[in-house]
Amino acid sequence: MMDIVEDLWAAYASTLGFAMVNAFFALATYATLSAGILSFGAVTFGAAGGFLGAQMVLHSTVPLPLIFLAAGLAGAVVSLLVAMIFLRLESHWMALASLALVLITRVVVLNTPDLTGGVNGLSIPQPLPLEWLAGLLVVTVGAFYALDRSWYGIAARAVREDTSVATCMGIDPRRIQLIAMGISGFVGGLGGVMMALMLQFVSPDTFFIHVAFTMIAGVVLGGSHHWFGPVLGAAVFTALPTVMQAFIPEMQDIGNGAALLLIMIFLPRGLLDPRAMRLRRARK
Amino acid sequence: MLSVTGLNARYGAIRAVSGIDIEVAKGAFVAILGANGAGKSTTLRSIAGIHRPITGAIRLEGEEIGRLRLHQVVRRGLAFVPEGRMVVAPLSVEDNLCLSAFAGRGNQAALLARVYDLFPRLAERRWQTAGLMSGGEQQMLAIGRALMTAPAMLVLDEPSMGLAPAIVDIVFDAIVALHKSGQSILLVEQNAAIALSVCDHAYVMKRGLIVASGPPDSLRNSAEIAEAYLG
Amino acid sequence: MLRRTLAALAAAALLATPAFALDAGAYKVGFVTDNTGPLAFAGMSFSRGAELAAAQISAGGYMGIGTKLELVEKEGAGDAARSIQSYNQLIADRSVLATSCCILSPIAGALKPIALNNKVPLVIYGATAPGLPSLPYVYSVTGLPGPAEVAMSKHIAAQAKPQTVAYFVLSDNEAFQARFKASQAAMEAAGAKTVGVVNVLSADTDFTAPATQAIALKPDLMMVYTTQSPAAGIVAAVRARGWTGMMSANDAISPAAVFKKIGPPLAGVPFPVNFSPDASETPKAKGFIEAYTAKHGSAPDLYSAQGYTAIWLIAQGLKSLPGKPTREALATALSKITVLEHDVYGGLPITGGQAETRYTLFLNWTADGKITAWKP
Amino acid sequence: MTLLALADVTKSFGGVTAVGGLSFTVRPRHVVGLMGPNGAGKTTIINLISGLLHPDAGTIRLGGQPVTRARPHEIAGGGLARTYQNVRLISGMTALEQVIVGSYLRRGTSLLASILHLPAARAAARATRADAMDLLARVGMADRADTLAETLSYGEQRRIEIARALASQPKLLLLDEPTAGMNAAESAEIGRLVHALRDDGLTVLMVEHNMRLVADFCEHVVVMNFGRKIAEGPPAACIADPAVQEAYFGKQRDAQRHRA
Amino acid sequence: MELFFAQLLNGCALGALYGLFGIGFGLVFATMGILNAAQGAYASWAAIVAMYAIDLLGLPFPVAVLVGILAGGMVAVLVDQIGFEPLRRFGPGLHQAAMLGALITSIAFWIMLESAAGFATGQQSLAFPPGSYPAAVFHAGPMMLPAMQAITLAGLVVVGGGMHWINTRTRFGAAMRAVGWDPVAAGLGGVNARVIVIATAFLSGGISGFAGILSGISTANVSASLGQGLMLKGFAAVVVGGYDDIRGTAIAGLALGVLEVFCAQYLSSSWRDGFAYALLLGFLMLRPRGLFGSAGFTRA
Repeated sequence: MMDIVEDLWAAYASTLGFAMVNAFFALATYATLSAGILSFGAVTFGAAGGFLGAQMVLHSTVPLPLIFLAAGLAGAVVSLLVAMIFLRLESHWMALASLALVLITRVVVLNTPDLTGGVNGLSIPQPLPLEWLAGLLVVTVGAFYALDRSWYGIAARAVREDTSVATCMGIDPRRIQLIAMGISGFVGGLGGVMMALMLQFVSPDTFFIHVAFTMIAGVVLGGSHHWFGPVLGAAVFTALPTVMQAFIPEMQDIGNGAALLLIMIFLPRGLLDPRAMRLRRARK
Repeated sequence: MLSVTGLNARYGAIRAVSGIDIEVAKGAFVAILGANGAGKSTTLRSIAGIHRPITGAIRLEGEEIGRLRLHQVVRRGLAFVPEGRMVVAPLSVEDNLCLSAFAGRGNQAALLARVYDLFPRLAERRWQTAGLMSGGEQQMLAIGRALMTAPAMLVLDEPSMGLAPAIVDIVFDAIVALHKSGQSILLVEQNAAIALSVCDHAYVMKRGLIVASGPPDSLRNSAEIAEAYLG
Repeated sequence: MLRRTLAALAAAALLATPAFALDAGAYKVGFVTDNTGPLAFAGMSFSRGAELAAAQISAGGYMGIGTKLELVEKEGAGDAARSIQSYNQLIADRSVLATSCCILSPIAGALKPIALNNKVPLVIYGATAPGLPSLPYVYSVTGLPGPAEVAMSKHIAAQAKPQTVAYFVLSDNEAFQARFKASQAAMEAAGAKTVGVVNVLSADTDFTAPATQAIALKPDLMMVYTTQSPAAGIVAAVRARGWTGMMSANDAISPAAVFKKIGPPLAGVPFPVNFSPDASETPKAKGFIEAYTAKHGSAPDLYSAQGYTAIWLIAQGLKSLPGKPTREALATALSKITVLEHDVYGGLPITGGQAETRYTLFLNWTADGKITAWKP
Repeated sequence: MTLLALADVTKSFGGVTAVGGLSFTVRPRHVVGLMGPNGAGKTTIINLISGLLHPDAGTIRLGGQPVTRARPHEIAGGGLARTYQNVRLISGMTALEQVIVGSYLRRGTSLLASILHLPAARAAARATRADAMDLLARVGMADRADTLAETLSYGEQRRIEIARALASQPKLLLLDEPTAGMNAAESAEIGRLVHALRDDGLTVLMVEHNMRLVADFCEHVVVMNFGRKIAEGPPAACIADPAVQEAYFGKQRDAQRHRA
Repeated sequence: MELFFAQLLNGCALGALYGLFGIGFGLVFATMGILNAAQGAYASWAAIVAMYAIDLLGLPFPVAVLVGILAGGMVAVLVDQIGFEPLRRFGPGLHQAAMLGALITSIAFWIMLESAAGFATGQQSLAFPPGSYPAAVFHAGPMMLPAMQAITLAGLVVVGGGMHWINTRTRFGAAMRAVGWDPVAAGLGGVNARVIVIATAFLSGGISGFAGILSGISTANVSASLGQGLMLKGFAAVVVGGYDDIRGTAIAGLALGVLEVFCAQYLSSSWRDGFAYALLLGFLMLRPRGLFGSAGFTRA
């Protein structure tokens, strides 16, 4: 019996690990989305955190918690810089600009081999204890829960749903979105270093468009209106290929795409939707 | 020509129109009057096929159009001039007018000549971008666009709204001229005096119901109208 | 006659001394495939080669009477995270005794520590970064980049005596950078000057401009150091612009699919290769080519040969073990192998876990799609 | 002493002049009505005052401070709150949360405290909640606090919107057609609420269509048509003004022209 | 100097592909406000179908190209009707919820179409059979112009000019712009918005598909990932050129191609894409309406 549990753990611990890492990225995307910004920037913030974290592991003896903090801060600094330039763009232009930023990030990473290892990337001989990852994710999710209930969470929802009404309530949308970007940067930076340690390796491909699309898809799938939605979505999106592999190994990508499509069409607000829950309650 | 029976329309939980009947004979000029929020616009939008779903029957020349969508209604000969004009701002005046070729009704060249004849102002500004024109010109364009579909039934929603008196005169002169040439017209207008001075039958709406109807003279100084407007 | 007698004797010996033979049963080998994703074009060849090896090993009872080798495949899709997950699932199955993986060096680098931590033998079939093998657990059956290129460079320099050389190099790929540098050194040592290096990127598809750039350098020879698609595209683009001078490439253009795609422009472009269905002549290579063609309907390429070799290496290790072996025992057995018994190269030597490329063939396509030995 | 002053305010859209050279003032602790037929430019005025639009010419002062170019949240910070002609509640929020949005300006705790869920933040959140409940009670909606606002009736939504506007403790409240779509009893209730608020010291500028309600609710009226002021003064006098009658019912003379 | 002009021509031919693809991409973005991540897959599929039309069915080259374009258009209509139509209930224009929804469904289709294209090509990079397409080279003194480059440039001129003409001079073009502006306003003229949307999707897929076919031939690369490269650069061309202006997209595409080739020739090939995307970002920041973007109207 214990053997079975151990085997299952051995087989799926890394899937769980990646689900948790992806949850960081999804939360980073949720942070901006919940303030009305569609941004792929978390990829860039992840790159900042991931490469900085990798370099710190390789070239210093700083303990892991401080490395996490540094990676988060690196992501936040980059995101605030980006926010100061990008936030004056209208929402859809902001999305495009952040996409361009992801493309540029890759070129920069490729061409600064001293910092990033260039095309070869960096190998990191430092495994990530899963309990660290889980602990940090719990703390982060807790912070998102607390924020969701706070004045900030409510103001962000107002900005997202109706910016004009929010601003007439005295909410400065730019300020709220700046905070959102800062949080996104910090959490994205954390996700970056987690991804680096989980892979024990970072390269330009670690932080590229596919990550951007998976995390947006994860958020939308899980529910972009609920603090736990991104975690759920990331888990589903990480597990889906593994599950699909068991049934239709050749078709797993097509299966993933179809699952995403069906959810968008039939559950456009995602698996967890507080509005739908309240509507159900109202009907009772 | 147009007959509406038992029309109900709602927005979510809010009931905007409750079981009204309206009849427009061929060549008639019928007006619907009422204060803001009485349900006039919703009635027209339901007839034109913009507001869906609805219950009740809407017949145009005997044919049921209550389930059709806007472009289908237009193609069957009911043209709608909406509140707020809804011209296609980035297109030129002439492109706006020529869009109506898609309705496939009548000779476009002849219709275009007729519209320019009716509104010489539009002919002067035919290459002007519609969104840069004044409110009055946009109103003329919206009416012109409706006429380009050679409508059997012309439905106008608040054509005087937001226009200066001189412009209102030009617009209403054109509407009256259309009526004289035999056009069937259904008009929603908040400006009761103007509407009553041009129509030959009027309905008064309040809170989604028809509270009075009859020829204009019978309504002009009626208590119902004062009540409908004053609340 | 003598051989048959010896075989019978050997079989009798195996039966007589069961303590030294592998128990009957199926032995599982985990195999991370890249059958989808950006590397699928090669990944499918690797896994088909491996599947053939497993089938032959099981059918022939190579590891002992009643033994079978079962390949357990999981998809990695050329993606590091997916590969790690698949790999972990493979080694979580305790009946999996050995594993094989990886076309890309970074992914191999990511799986290697997992293999070491879990004490699972890992045979890398495609990745070529130096330093990957680690005894007794990690092995590579693919030759390191450099030696083949150096050999070809010397060969060309001696035969064609070019005075000037222009190089096409994949600037975002370390392995091809290494191949280029080794080759350039060899050419310069032989007196051929470098007149220019044209850099291209892995994702590039349009090579008209790089071709124009290289032709303008007016070299005696163009050497192409890129992966398959760019290499094919570069040769096609250079020839399409009317340049008829000499070009060389690498083994990536050896698969028949590349000739089907590019056609006659490939004719006369030499490449070094250690396996080619048209030129490899050892009996085992011929048997492999025949069986592969029968099974998959097309001739194998160098990738299928590598996948094939990886599984045979594992089988050879298993064969030398008695009873019910453990992963550790298999690792130890593998570390003792110095020459492969069954491969298409004619007995590949393995040193420190790394196979060495020998018997390099210098081949080229002919205008009608045959592969022949290259002559200037 | 004036709380709000508009001087020569002009605003055009494309070629259409929505407001032309409009001036009026609002004194503290008054209920002022802004009347006019459809399309007269009333809502444009509300949007100009609340900062959603900026005038092409003219100045707007709130409490003596020029706010002509200020952004809406700055104006809200200066003590202004508003409601909308077509109720604009925030989708997905309960009635209580709608009101909490309104109390943003009085949040009284830092972001970090909120992230860390510190006692101070929790206390502030509790206080905000209690205040919001009080406001809901004031508009008679206390029992619907946890209901999704968009499932409520139109009249109930309007009341929540008013509570939301009050939550920022404004000096000036702009009500854009607060009784639209309401029946007589509901309208009267809004009237009583407006008067009670005025008695508590609030100033109200309300756009109203309905002449009778204006006469009942307001102490002072500004009547607009075609973006211009056509009358100003006590409600009864304004409604009797021929220019106002004409704006609402149309010109008899013009009508005769069409008859002819 | 000779090299300069040769590379200029190469850059233009490459840029013509970007421009052509971008015209298809921009058509949907301008009229329906959809950022379509699946657009690249239309190019891949059109090229694959055209190639098999020659390889397996033995159709003559021009017919095969038409078949490929048709396939691109049909895939686009399929994606639009399954993936985007259900989202149009959010209302017209660039509403954020609708835009996000359409982006996600287009990502889903991107994954599916690219994966299916992988099966269709046996995960290989294939090519049009040698000799199946015009391979002549025109010489003018030291300059040379391969037939496919000439066809590509001509394709951009014809398609770009044609689309500009359709857009500005025909009733169909007016209807496309009207539906993009407000389907109800268009419906008032009797325009069936759904038909126009389908036709626009078809045109968009067909044009991007045409770019995919040309690209597949001139780079000797027909694979599932063919569309991806076109997609990123075509998207840049749309933004730089001004998304509602076809001439802008064409010129920006050409400029990007030339920039890319010159960067590689004279500066550094590894920073090449960086320049292109930095240009894109610069335009987003400084001229979000692009080179030729009109002052325009914003939807209420």
